[in-house]
Amino acid sequence: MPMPEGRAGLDERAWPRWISVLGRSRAKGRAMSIEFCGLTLVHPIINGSGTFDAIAARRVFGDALLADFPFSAYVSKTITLEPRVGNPPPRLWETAAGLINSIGLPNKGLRGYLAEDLPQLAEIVAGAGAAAGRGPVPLITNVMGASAEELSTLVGACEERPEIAAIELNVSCPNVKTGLDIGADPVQLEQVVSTVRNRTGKPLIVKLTPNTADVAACAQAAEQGGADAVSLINTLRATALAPRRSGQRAGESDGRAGESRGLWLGGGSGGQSGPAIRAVALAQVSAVAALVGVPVIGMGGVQSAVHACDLIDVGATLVAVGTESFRDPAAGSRIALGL
Amino acid sequence: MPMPEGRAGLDERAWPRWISVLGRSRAKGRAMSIEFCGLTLVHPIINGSGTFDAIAARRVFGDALLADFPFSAYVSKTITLEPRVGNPPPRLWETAAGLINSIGLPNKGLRGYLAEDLPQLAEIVAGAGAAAGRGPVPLITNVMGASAEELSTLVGACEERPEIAAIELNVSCPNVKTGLDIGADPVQLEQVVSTVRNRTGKPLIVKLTPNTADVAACAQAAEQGGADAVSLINTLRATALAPRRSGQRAGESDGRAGESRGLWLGGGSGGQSGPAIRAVALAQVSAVAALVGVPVIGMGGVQSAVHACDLIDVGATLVAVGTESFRDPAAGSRIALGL
Amino acid sequence: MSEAPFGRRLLTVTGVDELGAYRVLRVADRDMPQSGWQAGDLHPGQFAMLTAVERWGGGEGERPYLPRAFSVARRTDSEAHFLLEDVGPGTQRLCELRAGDQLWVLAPLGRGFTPPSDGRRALLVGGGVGIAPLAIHQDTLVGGTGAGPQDLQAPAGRVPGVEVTVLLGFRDSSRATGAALLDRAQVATDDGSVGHHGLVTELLAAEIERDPHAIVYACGPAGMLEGVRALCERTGTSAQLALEAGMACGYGACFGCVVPKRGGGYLRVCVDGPVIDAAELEHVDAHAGGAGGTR
Amino acid sequence: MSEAPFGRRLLTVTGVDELGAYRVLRVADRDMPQSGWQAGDLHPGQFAMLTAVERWGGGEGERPYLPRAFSVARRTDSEAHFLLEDVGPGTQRLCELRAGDQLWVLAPLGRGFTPPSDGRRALLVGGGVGIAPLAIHQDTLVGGTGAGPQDLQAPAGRVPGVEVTVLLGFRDSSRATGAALLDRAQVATDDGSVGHHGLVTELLAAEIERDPHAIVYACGPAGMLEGVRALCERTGTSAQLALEAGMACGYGACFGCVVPKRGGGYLRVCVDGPVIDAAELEHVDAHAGGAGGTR
Ligand SMILES: Cc1cc2nc3c(=O)[nH]c(=O)nc-3n(C[C@H](O)[C@H](O)[C@H](O)COP(=O)(O)OP(=O)(O)OC[C@H]3O[C@@H](n4cnc5c(N)ncnc54)[C@H](O)[C@@H]3O)c2cc1C
Ligand SMILES: Cc1cc2nc3c(=O)[nH]c(=O)nc-3n(C[C@H](O)[C@H](O)[C@H](O)COP(=O)(O)OP(=O)(O)OC[C@H]3O[C@@H](n4cnc5c(N)ncnc54)[C@H](O)[C@@H]3O)c2cc1C
Ligand SMILES: Cc1cc2nc3c(=O)[nH]c(=O)nc-3n(C[C@H](O)[C@H](O)[C@H](O)COP(=O)(O)O)c2cc1C
Ligand SMILES: Cc1cc2nc3c(=O)[nH]c(=O)nc-3n(C[C@H](O)[C@H](O)[C@H](O)COP(=O)(O)O)c2cc1C
Ligand code: FES
Ligand code: FES
Repeated sequence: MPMPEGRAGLDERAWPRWISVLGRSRAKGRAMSIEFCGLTLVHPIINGSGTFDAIAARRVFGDALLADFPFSAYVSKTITLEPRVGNPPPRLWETAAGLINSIGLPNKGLRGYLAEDLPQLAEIVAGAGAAAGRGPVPLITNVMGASAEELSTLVGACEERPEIAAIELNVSCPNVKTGLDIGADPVQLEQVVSTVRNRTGKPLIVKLTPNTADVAACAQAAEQGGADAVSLINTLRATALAPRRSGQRAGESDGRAGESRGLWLGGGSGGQSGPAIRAVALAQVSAVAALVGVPVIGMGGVQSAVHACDLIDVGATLVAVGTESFRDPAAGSRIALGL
Repeated sequence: MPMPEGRAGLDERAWPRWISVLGRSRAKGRAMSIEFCGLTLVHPIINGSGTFDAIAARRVFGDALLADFPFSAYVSKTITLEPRVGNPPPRLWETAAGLINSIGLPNKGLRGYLAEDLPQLAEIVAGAGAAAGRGPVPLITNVMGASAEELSTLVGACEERPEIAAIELNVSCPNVKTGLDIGADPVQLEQVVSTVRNRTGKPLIVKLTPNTADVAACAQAAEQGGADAVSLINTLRATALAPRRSGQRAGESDGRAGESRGLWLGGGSGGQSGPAIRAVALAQVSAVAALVGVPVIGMGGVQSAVHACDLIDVGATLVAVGTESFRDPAAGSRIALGL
Repeated sequence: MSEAPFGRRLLTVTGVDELGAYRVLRVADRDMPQSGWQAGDLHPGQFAMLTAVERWGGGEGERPYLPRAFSVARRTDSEAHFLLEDVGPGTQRLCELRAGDQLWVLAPLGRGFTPPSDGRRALLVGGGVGIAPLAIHQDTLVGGTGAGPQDLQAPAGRVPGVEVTVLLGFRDSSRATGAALLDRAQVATDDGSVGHHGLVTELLAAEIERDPHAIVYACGPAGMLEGVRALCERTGTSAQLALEAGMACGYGACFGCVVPKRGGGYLRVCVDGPVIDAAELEHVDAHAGGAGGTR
Repeated sequence: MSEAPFGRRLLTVTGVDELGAYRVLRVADRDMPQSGWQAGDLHPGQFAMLTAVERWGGGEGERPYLPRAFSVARRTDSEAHFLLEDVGPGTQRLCELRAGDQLWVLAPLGRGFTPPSDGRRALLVGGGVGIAPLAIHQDTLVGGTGAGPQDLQAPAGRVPGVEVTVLLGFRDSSRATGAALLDRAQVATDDGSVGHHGLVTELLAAEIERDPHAIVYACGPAGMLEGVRALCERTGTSAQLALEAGMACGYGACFGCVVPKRGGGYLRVCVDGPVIDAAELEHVDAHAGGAGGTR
């Protein structure tokens, strides 16, 4: 579906409020700051769920992580009701300008998350805020459930924890066998969102699936269901085959057809991320921002401030960085500083 | 949706028949040949619709094109009932490992195609076949209509022309304002296909849209509607913004947010093709081949024999080359020879 | 006009010379036809699609990926020359090439200039890298006795007694250095650092005044071409414009390189052009502009 | 074990030396801690994520894109050394680096070896590029008097009187040349061209027979590591295995680098390893194998 003209940053008034703030503040050399669903963020760059384990990073980098925390809000990896060990390896495949992952949402489950991870995350975001002479970096918990009931339980439990500033619903993870993908059907999606909406007063973000016919319709459904914001794009469904000879390079093979070859990823198929999906992300974010009134978190292949600005110019309020953090753990700060 | 194991070329018996032929024939140094919907093709590489204008190429390259015709069957660009001039420029944007196009299906319309283009194409495929001491290279005409009625008229007209060996229905072009995308809804798709099915005895190929929640379900619908084959993937919906300063390089900008910037493509949004979509194509072709019984034409980012074999190994019978032909007009032969 | 062989040819760079703000890329090529006006000849204004064999299809920002279009600027009996301006990742990569490096070349492509009929004067008007096709046009018209290197064989195309006037416009002096590519060029610069201080179209207006029957051959930035087109429309002077457009294929396959045609519809610059009769265009829009491909 | 500074560091290549089938990449680095066993030290077995600044993130086949993981093979007071085997686009690119080229380095990462307690003997068992972490392990245990270069300062970690035995297995003689990286190594080759004709695990079995209380430190191809693991399980010998896995980040962010844990679940090689106690594994599977990342 082509984009209505007059959108995509063509229209001054269409820009998110903070940009003018940013403009002024840069002039005055002050730090920018953004309102997002009642939260105040110091810049528009956050992490994509599941792409930055702050607990592991704290162990690896120590206090240096807190001193230079790269994100203005921190999004947890996806939490499910029951613990998951994740998919068997291999879980990664490098593609043309990108990455396919088939991680399988490993997590300790709701109970384990609340008991073990949340306190540590709370300490990290508090430390990161303190290092900058501010309050804690807002902590967003991402949850996924196969049904409205599961999601309600998850959201209800998060509602009770003051450490959690906002909740993101993952209705879109392509590489887990949840059977039907609720996020792909607007009708189902609206029902689910409105059900869980009643379980929390915290800002509710719906992370849409890109693997759908009309992502804007899904975004509208989420909004009608009561979402305070939407985020996109998640990874595109993708897969890879095992290389023919180990060590053999792409393009190098004489490519004999019909050799018996298996799927590379332990999980069978996975999700494509990185630069390869950037233009698809820009189109989906643009289509969604043109249709919904709630703020949009844009992501997909962002590597630089230019890419972040593209998403902002088509209507995103915040921009999330995922795969680029694997190449450069400080990518978030680098991009925020470039704005 | 992850792929059922036991598929994806793991199972000897799952390979298309021609591969064993190919295996044998290579040993004996004979040319391979493939049965496809009753047509006999000399190798499995054809062109993607709209990516090789044989009439223009004949003018540019002369008889050399016939002597080394790169494809074992030739697919026309999409023909519509009425003539179309296509989208205003710019129509192209180069992306990370790929291309976005917003061409807008320029064509002379059914009458103009049958009267002016078809005879020239027929002469070219005959010449190409003759140069190899064979009959004409099978000519496949790709048609698109906004409704079952339009498609029926188009298919009916093609049915009457003996030069046309097979018909491909484009129910998936993302960068034209056809309103609803019939290809994305299995129910609608099955109705449309079964309607036009009655209008022709020629092999009917349905080119699926990749911009859908469940491409395998769409493929199944096409099969139930009476399709003799399915082809995928078409381009992924994508867009781009005009560069900030002309001549400015990607990644080079300091990326000031909020500068007023328009969409780059004259058509607003477009379709992503090339290496960037290769892994998505592999997943979709794999999912479709696992579910349908009819032959599958796989395409998306194919640049080498390795990439073609990947698609064949997950169940494709033929492989189409699109964007790579822009980089190398003889890409089709190069890839076929590498098999 | 000559047909291109089907498929890219793998050629070797013989050298890259600096020419002010530009580079001259020299490629060893004995197979491309010599320039001239006959069917089998290389017509001035025809172009090539170039791809570096190494480091193309990736890099920071993952570009360049597609081949890039360049006019043949000069044809010697052993080399083809291209004039490059570094405006982005593709031209930057090509400017980095060194003697011995390899290049994929698809050429010659497109429709070139047609020679002036019955001894009419040829007014060659160009700007920026747009001077490239004018250089080989001059070589061909006058028999290569101009600024061409010594081994430039007298082309088949020599038009006896044709009078050629060259008018070139540049932004500044470092670009004006490019004028050396042609013989006896009158130069205009935007900043007045070299020659006439102002637009080349001002020089053109004077020349047309003097000789209304002259034929104009122009290549340059969109603004300049539109100026030339408008001027020639007013004065009824016939003009052949060498256009540019963002291209993916260069041989008519992608339908990406279009410019609006007078009276509606579009022309493919790669096969209907790049040289298009000014009368076929209502205006030259920003995207059909001179140096800078898709600009 | 030392923490890594947050963020990649931009370092300069001082040289790339040939070592049979391998290359030794030397990088100027005064900031990385010296090797030893204290909290702030670089522990033998820790690794770095490397990215070439130029020509990374594209190229034919558009790879490499992600950084690549390499054990620190040696730490001098001014340089960090890495042992490279060209097995694909990333290692190929790194092998092409020359003195003066720049590199992004994220290091030190992961958990390294722990020293042998109460004077027990250290059996260092390696194969292929898996010998890299064993080299710095030996340097550290014996105080760098081994095969290390002259400027190798005596590391803090010297374990007085520790006995170190080195057993290395290679496919052929050009790879066996790599054994020079360590001191007094017994070598086995698959083709018998150098040293023992057979598997290094055969040499290991003999050593364990002689001294059942020795501690095994192993790094190499999956097959070899599994052989070592199975052998040590039978003989009740304690073993520390340095594993590999395809990695995207190297610091625990992507959860991509897992190996199955004994009793279920997975370990992240980059943060729970790369050095993992053999007792924690049921088996070393093909993807956790020595030289060759994701192989
Ligand atoms: C027939 C013809 C003949 C030509 N002859 C010459 C010649 O002789 N000498 C010469 O120097 N040039 C010539 N050109 C122009 C040349 O082809 C372009 O300058 C070149 O393609 C630029 O590529 P680039 O990668 O260097 O820069 P790009 O960035 O690709 O191109 C620069 C312009 O392209 C646009 N652009 C930026 N990013 C993108 C993107 N991602 N996708 C699409 N467009 C983008 C912007 O407008 C930018 O200003 C000719 C062009 C044509 C069509
Ligand atoms: C902790 C650790 C320490 C290491 N230390 C060293 C060392 O000291 N020296 C050394 O030489 N190596 C070392 N390695 C291995 C090294 O990281 C790999 O050899 C390197 O990553 C290979 O990258 P490549 O691009 O050269 O080849 P790749 O092709 O990326 O890797 C080769 C293997 O990866 C798989 N593969 C092929 N294509 C892909 C793809 N598209 N996506 C994902 N996997 C693919 C295949 O199994 C292939 O055989 C270490 C690895 C780890 C985890
Ligand atoms: C390794 C990996 C793990 C991910 N895990 C999650 C997850 O747990 N939950 C989720 O909602 N998205 C997850 N994502 C999707 C990212 O949050 C993001 O939407 C996507 O990667 C696109 O952004 P990018 O191109 O910048 O990576 C994951 C992505 C990657 C690469
Ligand atoms: C410039 C361009 C024009 C296209 N035109 C058509 C078309 O007219 N009809 C159609 O069905 N597909 C069209 N396609 C889609 C291709 O046939 C193919 O499905 C897609 O490009 C993926 O293959 P590739 O990555 O090899 O290019 C077009 C693609 C490109 C790049
Ligand atoms: S460049 Fe492809 S049609 Fe002209
Ligand atoms: S490499 Fe990313 S978690 Fe280990």
